[in-house]
Amino acid sequence: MSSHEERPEAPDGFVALPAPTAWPLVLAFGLLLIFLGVVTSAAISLLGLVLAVSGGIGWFGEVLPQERHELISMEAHEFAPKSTYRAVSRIHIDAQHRAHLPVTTPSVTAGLKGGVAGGIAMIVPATLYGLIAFHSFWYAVNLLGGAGVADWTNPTMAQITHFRLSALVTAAVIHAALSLLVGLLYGATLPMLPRHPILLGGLFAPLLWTGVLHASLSLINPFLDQKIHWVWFVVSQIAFGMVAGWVVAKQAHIRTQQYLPFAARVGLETPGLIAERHQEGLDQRTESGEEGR
Amino acid sequence: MADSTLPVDRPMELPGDLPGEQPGFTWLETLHTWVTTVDHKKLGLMYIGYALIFLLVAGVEALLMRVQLMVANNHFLSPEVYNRLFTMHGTTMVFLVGMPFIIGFANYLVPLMIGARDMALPRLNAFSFWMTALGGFFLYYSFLGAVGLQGAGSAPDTTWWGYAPLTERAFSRGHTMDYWALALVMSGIGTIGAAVNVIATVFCMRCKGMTLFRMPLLVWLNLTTAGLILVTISPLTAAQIMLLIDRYLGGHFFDSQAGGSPVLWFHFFWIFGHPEVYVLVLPAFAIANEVIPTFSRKAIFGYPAMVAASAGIAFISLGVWAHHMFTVGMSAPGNAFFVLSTGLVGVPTGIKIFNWIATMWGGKIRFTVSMMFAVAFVAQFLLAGLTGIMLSMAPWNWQLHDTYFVVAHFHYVLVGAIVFCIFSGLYYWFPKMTGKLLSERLGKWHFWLFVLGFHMTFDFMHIPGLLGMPRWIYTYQPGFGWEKWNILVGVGAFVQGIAILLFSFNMVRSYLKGAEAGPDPWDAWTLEWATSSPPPPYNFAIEPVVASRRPLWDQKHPEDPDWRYE
Amino acid sequence: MSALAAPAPPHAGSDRRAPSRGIVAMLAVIVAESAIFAIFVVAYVFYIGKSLSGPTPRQVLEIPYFNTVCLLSSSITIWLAERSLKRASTRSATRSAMRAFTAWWACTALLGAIFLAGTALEWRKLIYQDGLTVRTNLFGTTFYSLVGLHASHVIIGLIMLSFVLIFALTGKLHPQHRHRVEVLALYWHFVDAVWVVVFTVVYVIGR
Amino acid sequence: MNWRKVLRPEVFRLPVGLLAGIGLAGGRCLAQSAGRVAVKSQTIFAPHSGPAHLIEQLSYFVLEITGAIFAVVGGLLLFVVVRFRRRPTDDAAEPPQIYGSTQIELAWTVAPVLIVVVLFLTAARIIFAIETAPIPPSSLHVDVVGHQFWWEFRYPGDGFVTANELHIPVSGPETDRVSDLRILSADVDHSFWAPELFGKIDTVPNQTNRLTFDPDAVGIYYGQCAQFCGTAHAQMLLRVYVQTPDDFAAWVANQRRPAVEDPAVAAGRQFFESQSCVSCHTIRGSSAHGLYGPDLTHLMSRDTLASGIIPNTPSNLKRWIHDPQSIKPGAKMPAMQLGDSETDQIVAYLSTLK
Ligand code: HEA
Ligand code: HEA
Ligand code: HEC
Ligand code: CUA
Ligand SMILES: [Cu+2]
Repeated sequence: MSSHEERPEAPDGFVALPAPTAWPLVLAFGLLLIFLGVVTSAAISLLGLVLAVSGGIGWFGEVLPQERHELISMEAHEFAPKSTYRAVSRIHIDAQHRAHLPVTTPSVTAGLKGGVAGGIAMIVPATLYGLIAFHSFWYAVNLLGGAGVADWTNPTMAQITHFRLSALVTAAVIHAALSLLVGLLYGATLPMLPRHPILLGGLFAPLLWTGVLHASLSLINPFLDQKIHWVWFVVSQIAFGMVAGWVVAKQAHIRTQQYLPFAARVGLETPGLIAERHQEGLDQRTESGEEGR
Repeated sequence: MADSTLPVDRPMELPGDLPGEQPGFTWLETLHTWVTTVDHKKLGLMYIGYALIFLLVAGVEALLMRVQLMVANNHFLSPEVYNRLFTMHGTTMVFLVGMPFIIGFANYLVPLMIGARDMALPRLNAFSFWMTALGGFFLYYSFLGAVGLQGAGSAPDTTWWGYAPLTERAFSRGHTMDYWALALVMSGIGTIGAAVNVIATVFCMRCKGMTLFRMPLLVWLNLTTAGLILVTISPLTAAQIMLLIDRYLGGHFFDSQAGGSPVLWFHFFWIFGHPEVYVLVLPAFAIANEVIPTFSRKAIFGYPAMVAASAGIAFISLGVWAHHMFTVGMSAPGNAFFVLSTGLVGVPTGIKIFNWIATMWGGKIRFTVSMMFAVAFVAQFLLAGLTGIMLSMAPWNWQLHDTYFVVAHFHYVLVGAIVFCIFSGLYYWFPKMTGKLLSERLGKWHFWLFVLGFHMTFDFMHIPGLLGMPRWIYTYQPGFGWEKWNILVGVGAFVQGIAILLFSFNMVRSYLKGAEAGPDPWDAWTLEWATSSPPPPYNFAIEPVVASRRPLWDQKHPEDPDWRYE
Repeated sequence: MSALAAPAPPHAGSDRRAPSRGIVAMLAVIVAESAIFAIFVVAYVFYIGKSLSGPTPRQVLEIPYFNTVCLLSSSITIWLAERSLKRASTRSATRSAMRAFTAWWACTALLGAIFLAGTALEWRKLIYQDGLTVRTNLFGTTFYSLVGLHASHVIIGLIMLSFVLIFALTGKLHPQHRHRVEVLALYWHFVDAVWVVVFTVVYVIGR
Repeated sequence: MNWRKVLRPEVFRLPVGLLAGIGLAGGRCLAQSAGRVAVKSQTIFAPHSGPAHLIEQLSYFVLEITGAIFAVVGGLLLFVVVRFRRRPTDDAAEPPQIYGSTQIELAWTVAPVLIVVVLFLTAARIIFAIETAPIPPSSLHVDVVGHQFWWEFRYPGDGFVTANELHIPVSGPETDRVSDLRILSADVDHSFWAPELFGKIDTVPNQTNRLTFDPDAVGIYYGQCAQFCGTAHAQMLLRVYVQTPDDFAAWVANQRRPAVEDPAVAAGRQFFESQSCVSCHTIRGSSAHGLYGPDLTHLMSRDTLASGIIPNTPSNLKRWIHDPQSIKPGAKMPAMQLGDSETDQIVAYLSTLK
């Protein structure tokens, strides 16, 4: 590595270190005086310029044609670090497991898939409600996507039941973002939850969520809060949860990848540094494969 | 550069041993070794010492302000003096205390932690220090040298934001703003130099086996910070140059008379100003990242996530600056965008807090003073972050902006997080730097007094903010219910002052007659503990080779080394 | 005690070649410089067409084609110079390769100087003929600042280039100094690249 | 008024909000006690207009959410610190080493994102509701101009100018009158703010900002400049007088009249007009047309002098004219070096400008 490449060879018992020098200070002081001259008088700036130039030239002299080093005497001692802690305890999950919490997990994509499926499923009861109660396909979309805001503060019934592009876009963005996030969260927490993931995620979580929304929707989106039919809302939420849970549960679980180095897991590959490390990572994988599991 | 093949045509000096640390040397020679040094450890110590001095100076400025605000309609300070005090206090604390502290720690620790003998560019390192240091003295010279609006002797007095057009010639005659701008350009050059150096060191000087993902988190965070500095301090420097062009050459960048836009300055300042606060806080996180695992006796939880979160914070922080400008009159979509981006900064920050808690979880926590400061930091930073979230809700910000609620928020981070981490780091590495342990008994007094003072000052400071007390006011009328809180706040500031005095005493006393530290007093795991305290000029006689993130752990527990699992 | 004896785990990490610290540092400097330029460019763009009084860019600016060609081709000549130096360090024909280096390097410096002279002439015209100064209007302020910032970088580059040229002419420069020359060349490429941005903003978009 | 129709009156409460208690309940009690004990109040927790109400609701919502986060995370931290501290009974082994867990980390990444999204949706709705609220034709238009250390209020519809004390009509269910202000600056940045009526909005040179609100209760509301603007920034106070429609109409009628001409103080008037006062001040109907200082045409209709610093009494007026800097250091009005009797004459004249 460069750190030893650059140093000139030093005789035994010595080490070559960069030699101390005052030139950087002279340069800095020169710049200070230049600046000070700007607020006081040009003469000071001139002095500063002289100092700065000589500082710069002096600095050049330090590094040209080669960096100046000084020799420092060095005593080499072996150092054997010791700890007062004599042993390391382990978490006992099973005999060969040391440090990686859940052993298997639904993959991240499983959660996302669940979220997507749930999000699509949820559209059905929501739209159904609009169709049944108001004979409109767009009612639910418009409620979510912007009625009650700014120039659309008090839409008429006709307006809410008819297509409006901005509302569709807003609603789609909100709905997609929330579905994906909830799916992700769901996928991530599933392995940590006790049994009955579908019951928990499909029934209990939606009820909790609806409760929270019921309490806070008047502020988040008061118009939606006024117009919403809570039974249908709960039904939609449960539809989301059931479908998402079902999809996530259907996905194959994969083993935790904790033991791979970060770079390997992310799949970072850039020439030079990484290539070799990747190689090394592969070695270690087989290595810990034998040792750890 | 690898001119290894070049023959050594220059004889090497043979001073042999260290002047200044030998009994036979005069103080002048000692001074000479410090002034001409290019050693990263000496420079690191100089940065830290310099920051400590300015902490006292700016702290005294804060105390004077608090005395003035203790009662309504006070006449202790004139408005001119008060305005200079808060401007100098803010500027000093950010540029001459916070920055030197973090750069000092980076300078001292990064080479040691990656097993190098020095920084990559030792002479640039010295130059950067002197630029920062002289920039600070230049700023303070304005107290004597600047002829301001009110006659002789005057310092910058337009807040550390320096909002245009108040800083233009038309409204700030005299030279105070020139001192301010030039001083910040100077120390800015120093800071950028230091950042360049950290980056080059990390990329080029790592010892054998020290891959990027085996670097201690402290090194990672300082690398991130250095990268952030490059794109953060530079805009400030650019904006200051524009201001100087306006003031000296008659330009119109921020001159509203000629169609110039003050809002441009607001943007430029906050494009610097917001990431700057993360420049300050990331190295503070870095300290906690070393202290918390050591005293919990556990590896850091989620190392890759911590790295990613730091990068995430640095990245997102570049896109949130206008949350300081919600009241400037941005469009509704603009405001909404900055609400969202600001909120998202909370996510990687949250990851860090959760990971620290998870690191402590299941550990055997040793409450040394260093660890106490680190734990207090986590708690306080949590609260401070949450008040940040409140401020980021644009409509609420229209009420809270420029009140003492904001002042309370940012002191909660700047003092409650950064200063606490710096104390934590000083208790942790003082033994390495000097070879002496700091007294734990005095340290506990220091800790509890400082916690008490901190909470008295900055908890209660939120309340006058909610009651409508704006910042930057040297006086106020009675009857708004602010008085009682201001008394508490003022008393708290003095308690902090006493705690800091105690700390200074602790440092001096422990340096003179503290207990010997030995190379590894905390039973820690990173490379700096693998050499004597203080380390020799060459750091390591034999250049280390590492196989994992915790090389000393591997040695201490050969039956269960990390390299098997990483 | 002063050093950690090497532990001996398997695969302790192979000995990589670390990147040159000069190059890394220069890249970092370039990032910082880019940020400075970015701010000046933003200010320029923000104020396009906002001046309260004349002259406007359209009235007074002429597109400096010749200048631009000179500066951009200096990037090529400096690359050729670098290549010669590299050859000098590997080939037996060191003497002639060094001579080629000196020639290309001198070319680069010359082209840079021509560019600078061109800018000086442009400014002279603007100041004395069109009466445009920093004080005139927003255009003047932003124009001189941005172009001047770039020119100051060219000046610094030229000073460094001439140092190397002097060393080369006096025979003090050896192929082993290649890596330092590379660092300087990197800076010069950056100055050229910035000109592309400045050119686009000032003479294409801004006109 | 539209936003009142938008919002439901009941303030919702999450059960967890209780946990936020310390900050939140504390804050509210404080706000109330301050309101009760103090003569005047400038708190953000006593809203008296549509936007101010909306902001207050948002603030409680955010306080509850952040309070809940604080309770959970802070509780966790407390638990960990107590539960996992080293005890004398511990064995001499290092605890089990845990390097991380992607699942857990994923979970605590996504959950905050969700919270942020919810907060964002709420804030965004309120931003749009306040910033893009329609301005009904019946609105009152006023131009607010920030000056170094005082406020100028121009009523373009009625053609008069006043200073430091803004008068507007109340907007109740019967009288729907929104105040629509244009916010301008004459020199540097200031920030216009009366917390009980509206959030602050900066006055920025070369930029026109807009502020609309509907005050819902009659009274005097306090505020002050919130952006540092120079030496006397701390003394750049302001007041908003929200009046019944009748009171407001009477006030407007008075302001529209040119200055009172009282022959009893003709000497004072003449002296005033001979001084350089006229280059900075305007008194409509006299030869004073200065625009640098406050309009003095109806000086006596104001309760305070020098932007809310001192009550408008003859003795204060005399002190002010004698030496403004001793009352408001940094104010842009110089001490005019007048003799005692000359000052008295001017004060006598100004005192007639009802
Ligand atoms: C080190 C310094 C530091 C840090 C780290 C922060 C962090 C944050 N700050 Fe702060 N801030 C300052 C220093 C800092 N700030 C300073 C100096 C000023 C004023 C300058 C001046 O005016 O002079 C300021 C001003 C300031 C303002 C402008 C106020 C105003 O003038 O009107 C705002 C507004 O949005 C803000 C917001 C935030 C946010 C959202 C964070 C976030 O990064 C906080 C993130 C942390 C958390 C949120 C807590 C932990 C997270 C969790 C437990 C996860 C769950 C949480 C959620 C889902 C929300 N800050
Ligand atoms: C790292 C940054 C940092 C730190 C550590 C501090 C620390 C403190 N700050 Fe500072 N502050 C800022 C950064 C910081 N501040 C910034 C950026 C601003 C904005 C400026 C602006 O608006 O332009 C600001 C503004 C600011 C204000 C607002 C002024 C105004 O707007 O009117 C106040 C008011 O109380 C204040 C107080 C304090 C106090 C009491 C401390 C205390 O924690 C200080 C404790 C230290 C000491 C007390 C000194 C040590 C003790 C001695 C030297 C011994 C002597 C003591 C005794 C005899 C008791 N600060
Ligand atoms: C250089 C300009 C200038 C001159 C000359 C001047 N004033 Fe003023 N005057 C001001 C300014 C500016 C203010 C606002 C001060 C503040 O509140 O910060 C002011 C405020 C006042 C006020 C208080 C107005 C209010 O509504 O609170 C009075 C009364 C007044 N001036 C009277 C006078 C008289 C009488 C004279 C002449 C003897 C005079 N001024 C000369 C600039 C001037
Ligand atoms: Cu006007 Cu502060
Ligand atoms: Cu910020």
